[in-house]
Amino acid sequence: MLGELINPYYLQVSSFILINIILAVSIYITLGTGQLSLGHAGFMSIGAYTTAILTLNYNMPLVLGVIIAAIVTGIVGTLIGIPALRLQGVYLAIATLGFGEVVRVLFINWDGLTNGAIGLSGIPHLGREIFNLSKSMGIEPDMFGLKNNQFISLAVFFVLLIITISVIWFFVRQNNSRIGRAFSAIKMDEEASEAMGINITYYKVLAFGQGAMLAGFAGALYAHLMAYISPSDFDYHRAVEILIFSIFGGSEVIWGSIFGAVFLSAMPEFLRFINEYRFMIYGALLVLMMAFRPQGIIDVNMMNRFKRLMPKKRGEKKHGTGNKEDQ
Amino acid sequence: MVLEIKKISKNFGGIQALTDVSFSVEEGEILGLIGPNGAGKTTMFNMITAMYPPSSGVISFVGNPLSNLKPHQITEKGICRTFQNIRLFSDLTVRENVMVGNHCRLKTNVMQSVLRTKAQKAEEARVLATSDEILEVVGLANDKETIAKNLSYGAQRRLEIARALASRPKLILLDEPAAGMNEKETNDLFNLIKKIQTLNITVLLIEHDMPLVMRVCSRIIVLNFGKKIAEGTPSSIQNNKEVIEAYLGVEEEDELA
Amino acid sequence: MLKLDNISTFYGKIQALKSIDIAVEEGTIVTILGANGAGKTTMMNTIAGLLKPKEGTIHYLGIDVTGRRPDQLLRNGLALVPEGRGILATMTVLENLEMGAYHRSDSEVDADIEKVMDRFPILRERKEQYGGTLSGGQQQMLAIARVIMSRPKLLLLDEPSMGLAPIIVADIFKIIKEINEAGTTVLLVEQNARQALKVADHGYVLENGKVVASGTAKELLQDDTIKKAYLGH
Amino acid sequence: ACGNSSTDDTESADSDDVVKAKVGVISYLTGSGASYGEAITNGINLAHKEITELGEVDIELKIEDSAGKQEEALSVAQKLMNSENVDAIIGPTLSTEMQIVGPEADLNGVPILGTSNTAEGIPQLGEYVFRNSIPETLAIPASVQKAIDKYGAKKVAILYGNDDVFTKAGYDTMKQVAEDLDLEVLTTETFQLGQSDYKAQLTKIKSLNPDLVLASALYNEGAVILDQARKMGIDVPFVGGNGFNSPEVIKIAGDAANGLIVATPWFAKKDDEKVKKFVEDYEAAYGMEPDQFAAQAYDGFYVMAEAIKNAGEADRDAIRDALAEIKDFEGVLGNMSFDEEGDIIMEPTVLIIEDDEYVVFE
Amino acid sequence: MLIEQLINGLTLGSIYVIVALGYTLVFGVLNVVNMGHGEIFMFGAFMGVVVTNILGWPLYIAFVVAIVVTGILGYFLETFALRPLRGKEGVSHLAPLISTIGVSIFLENVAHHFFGSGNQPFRTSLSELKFVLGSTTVYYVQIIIFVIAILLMFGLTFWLSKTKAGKALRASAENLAVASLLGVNTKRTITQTVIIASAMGGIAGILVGIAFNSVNPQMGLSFGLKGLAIIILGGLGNVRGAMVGGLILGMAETFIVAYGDSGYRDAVAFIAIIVILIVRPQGIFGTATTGRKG
Ligand SMILES: Nc1ncnc2c1ncn2[C@@H]1O[C@H](COP(=O)(O)OP(=O)(O)OP(=O)(O)O)[C@@H](O)[C@H]1O
Ligand SMILES: Nc1ncnc2c1ncn2[C@@H]1O[C@H](COP(=O)(O)OP(=O)(O)OP(=O)(O)O)[C@@H](O)[C@H]1O
Ligand SMILES: CC(C)C[C@H](N)C(=O)O
Ligand SMILES: [Mg+2]
Ligand SMILES: [Mg+2]
Repeated sequence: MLGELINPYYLQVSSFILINIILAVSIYITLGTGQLSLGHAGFMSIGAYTTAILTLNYNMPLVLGVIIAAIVTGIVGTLIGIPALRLQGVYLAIATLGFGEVVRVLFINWDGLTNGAIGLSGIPHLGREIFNLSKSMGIEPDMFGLKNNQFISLAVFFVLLIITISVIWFFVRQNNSRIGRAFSAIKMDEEASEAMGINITYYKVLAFGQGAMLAGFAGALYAHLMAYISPSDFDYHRAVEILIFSIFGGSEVIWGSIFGAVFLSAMPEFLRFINEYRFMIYGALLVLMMAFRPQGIIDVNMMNRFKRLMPKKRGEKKHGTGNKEDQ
Repeated sequence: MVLEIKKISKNFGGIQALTDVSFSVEEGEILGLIGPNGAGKTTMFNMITAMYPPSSGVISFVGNPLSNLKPHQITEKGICRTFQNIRLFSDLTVRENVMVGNHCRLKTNVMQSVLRTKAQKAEEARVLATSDEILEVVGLANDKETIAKNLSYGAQRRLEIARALASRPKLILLDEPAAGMNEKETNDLFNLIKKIQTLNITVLLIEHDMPLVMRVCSRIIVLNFGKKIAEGTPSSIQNNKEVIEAYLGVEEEDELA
Repeated sequence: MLKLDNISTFYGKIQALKSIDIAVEEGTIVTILGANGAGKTTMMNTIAGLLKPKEGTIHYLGIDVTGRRPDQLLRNGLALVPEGRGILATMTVLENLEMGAYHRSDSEVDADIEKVMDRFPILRERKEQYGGTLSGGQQQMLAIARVIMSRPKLLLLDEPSMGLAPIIVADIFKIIKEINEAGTTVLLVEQNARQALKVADHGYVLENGKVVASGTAKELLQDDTIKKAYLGH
Repeated sequence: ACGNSSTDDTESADSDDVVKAKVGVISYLTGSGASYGEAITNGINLAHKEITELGEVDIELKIEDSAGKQEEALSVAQKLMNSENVDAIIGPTLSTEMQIVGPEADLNGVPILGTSNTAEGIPQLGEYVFRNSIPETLAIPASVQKAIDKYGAKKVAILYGNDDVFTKAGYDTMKQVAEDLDLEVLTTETFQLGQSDYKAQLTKIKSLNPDLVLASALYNEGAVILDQARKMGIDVPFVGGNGFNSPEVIKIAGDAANGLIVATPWFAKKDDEKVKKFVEDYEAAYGMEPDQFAAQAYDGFYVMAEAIKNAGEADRDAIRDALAEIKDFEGVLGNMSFDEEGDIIMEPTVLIIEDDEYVVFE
Repeated sequence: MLIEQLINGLTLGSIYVIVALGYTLVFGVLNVVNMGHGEIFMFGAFMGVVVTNILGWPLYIAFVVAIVVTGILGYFLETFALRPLRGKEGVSHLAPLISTIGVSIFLENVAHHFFGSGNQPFRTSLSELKFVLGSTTVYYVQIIIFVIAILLMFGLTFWLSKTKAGKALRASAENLAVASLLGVNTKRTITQTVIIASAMGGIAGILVGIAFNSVNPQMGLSFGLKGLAIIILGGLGNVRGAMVGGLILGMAETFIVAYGDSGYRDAVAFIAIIVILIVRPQGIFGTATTGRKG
């Protein structure tokens, strides 16, 4: 019954969208302190390779692999974040782009560990692991009227959905606190923030590290979603793609970045019928978008208007300045 | 003594902005820092708040030297400033600006913020109350939700002061708060500074508006070409020859009128 | 020389100028007074072509110049020293002065540079320093020196005395007077109402984007309501 | 040049006794490697047209683009398997994509046939995964062996693209072969996809005077390497992997292409009726000579059609079994069979470019 | 081999220089990193292919056509991707980065569409001309490329620092409103600059075609990334920095291949910028920002 409705194709696309949402949030956090990173593909790859190597070579359970991957990437991000403090704007963007490229070249050349350009295959697949696990617990897909592949796709989707919602929840709350206020103050004027008693070193590195960690986390999930990774999965195009999610959707508010990830990951699927032109359209769309709505589709004003439309459930006000329900 | 400046010098790649300046700020007073353009007044503020390190000399706050501190640590210690060129967080609301000012008095960390612990909630409630109180003091209570950049110039200046007050300073440094204000607004500013004094906050004021300085300050330091040339009560400064020559000029009212 | 008819200017939906009418006679100094946020800067920027009015016309030297670009207006002698001075921070003092004469192609540019540096000796001293590293007051002097370099016919000054030492303020007004006497018409925005009215021939008072009073400088100086609102006592 | 237009099977027999099936194609149609996907799609379309005319089976084609990306390949595969409900899949173009799509197809029980995947371990991805492209592990030893025999080469230099799966895998084989044949490897140099300047590597190679250069490159980079090498005065023969084998090499490098040796399943000048007809029809349809990818795809589609015919019904499992049964299939590539894992069994031909033309290397 | 490698490095470096100058110029005026520059450069190279190979016309016409076409592309880029963002309130400084990335994606795919994804042959008799000096062969093309790079650098330096137009350009870079108040037609100045920068990209494109016979739609990205690294290395907006940075990078890449591990060639540029930025955050020749506080 249910089985008819559940199409692994849609679940697959949705799963990619969820991973992209996490990536978009990861860059949003970094951008939130005025730091522009083009190195998120690099962080993503560190996460992906860490868990892949751990699970493949050391038989580590998938969950543990992903957690360690996120932590490792967070540490790397923090280490990168410290020298990055000295760089502003475009300098930082290009330097982080450089970081991503260096990581990629390293993974290409570190043959013994990464298998070079050929990549790592046979990484435990999130869905198939869940499938095996539930089988061992006596749960069979056909108990729900599902085929195996439907069950697997559905399981992956739900796990990712829960993870994504938790991530969003975490950062929405963080934004609505003293931490979030410090982030936006730094984004607007670093020196003034410092003079007002904000430890900009701490907060900038925090944001950079959190962004990196999240990207690494997404990368680890990606590895277990694809079961195969290679350095070319994490190149310049990926870094740009991640950045564009956020800028296109709107980097002022977290919902903008999320929207960007959803829209831009889904769009190519809808544009399949004009195949040959879809990337041209994608490029042109970016140009137009910046010309007419440079702050991204969703901005602060739109969020405010949206909140006014829902007077009952007065949404959380940016930076937690707001109302009682929030507290 | 709240603040003690001992033999401070500052050199910017050849330009001697300050030379061996010493003075002290007494608890509870409103001390004026005046001098011609380029005399080094703003530079002095930048030294005190650790935006730049001094080339030589020592600055002590309530008896402790301030060397090797970062600007935010200075603020934590209880010194806060406003900027000559307004530097608000222009896209935040008025209230949010003030809340940011209160940042260094808050303690909650990432986990507490995300989990919304009791302590965090209480703290946030306190910030809100404090901010509203301060906005009341500076007369911006009706503009809480306005985006800072949409305020008029004079209101922005007051918001700068409010933001600095939110860090609960013992000493506040005001850099030309009256710039761009007309006489009526300047008058309001006078009242505000006096009110700050009653809150037990010491004030160090840079200002070119002489009527205001003379009225509000109990004591005045005069800089010229990076050197201290005079120190004293408003009336003694007004009659100081050197100061008149370098800075005040001769009243030309009648000539022009 | 300059005439504004029914000028309205908007920032997005916010209307900052509401049907302003103003006239400036050749050879005079006209001052605009008003509280913070009254719309003075908006008006100056509109006249200079930085902002486009939504309604109304601007006539300069008898020609309709509404909507012209600042560089076109400057070529015809209309110059503005903007609020906040507009110093080019990454160019040296000398280059700033040279930029003042950007549209000129005559041979007297160098001589003029010498002249303004005589008037503001500090600029000669700091010739090679970057504009951005000057103190606030030094920047203000540079801004005025630079606009003199453009040999304007009509000079718009937006709060030239802001942030200046009293002794310099007096100087600045003296210089304004001198520039005017040398044949330049001046439109002056000032918070320092008393001083401004002293040098001006004519004045307008703006409130909330509207002209609420106007008259000769003498009349305004004596007007009680104006005294109360802008002169403090 | 491709896209959905390919589904117009208007004149197909509408009788009930022919098997009706739907085959999905995943191809690399946009992005930097689109020319491979194009050749493949062309080959498939040509074969499809011919088979439709024959009327023995009625196959509906559904062609999708993966842009050479794993995620897109996977999404598209899911779409074909679950939304379009295809009975079998041909493609995807790259081995990296197959690494992802193969296991998923296997899980879904959809037979999948790669026509261009040359990396190791592709058919081993699952029961339902097949390929009719010869892997590098088969091609490279053949060509190196022949070159050594002919030139008596002892000292070689190796040059390979280290950031691409295909060229890296080719290199691994070359290295192995060099070891097995006791060759002295003077130097091993790498380059990256899309590089323009190979002079630094070539200058170094030249100074070492090798008897032979083993180059694992795709033709795009490979042709430029040959061009720069010859200009620089490196006149020794080059042995390439099978991605190096393309008429484009001659187009880009001109005379400089002479002396390139490749092992390939495909030889366009073969004195064979089938081959001649295919080359003729292909040129007529697409205005260029078919390369090995077109030929492999062409044969691949015939193999698929054969399997569908043999299965007798559009059933995924039946088609899989029929595919596994294929033996001694005679196509434009020659005679092929599948081994028990689903890998191809075939003798590659070794070719060399002489006078701006591929000829059999003997 | 050393001398040959030196020449290889200089040739590659000179091309990098020309590409980087295009970036620097636009950054110098607009404070924008034009991510579409690489693709404009790529179009220049394709124009060479079209003119010499497809139409069979002489090489100098290829230069003319490439300059014109890339100039026009520059004009479009300025009109559609940069101008709408300029002077608008609330536009983040990232916006032009994104819109020019949009341009680069667009152009790359247009090139795909028209020219196919593979390499196109670029064969001219010029690329065969050479002379032998001792044991080294030197191609005239290599010398020409080097000379063009030097000329462009000096031309630009002179233009920016000495001419009125150059100063106007710098003024516009810093503050559009002020520049226009000073009588600069900022729109024209900026458009001119973007066109000139793009045309320089076109020249570089043809030179790459001649030197390496390698022209494909992806070359914009690989050269573009190097160009970016160089302008960071040399200090953004700094002409001399672009020159030195470009030559250093060309040499470094060549020598890491010659005497090190060619696998790390693509990383050289970025390792260098990371190291340099940590030591000197404003690049080798960049001036520290002279912001006043307070
Ligand atoms: N970052 C800097 N680099 C170089 N010189 C500087 C810098 N900051 C200030 N100066 C110089 O130091 C001197 C003092 O500047 P400062 O801003 O302290 O003056 P001020 O007294 O505040 O003047 P004003 O009343 O005009 O604001 C000036 O000559 C100025 O040019
Ligand atoms: N960029 C802007 N966007 C939106 N509103 C603006 C903008 N600039 C000015 N305003 C608003 O327009 C009104 C007039 O501002 P304007 O700057 O012209 O005043 P002013 O008379 O020059 O004040 P001041 O004496 O403070 O310089 C004010 O209410 C101000 O808040
Ligand atoms: C199109 C080819 C270059 C694909 C390559 N043979 C691979 O297996 O990935
Ligand atoms: Mg100052
Ligand atoms: Mg104003």
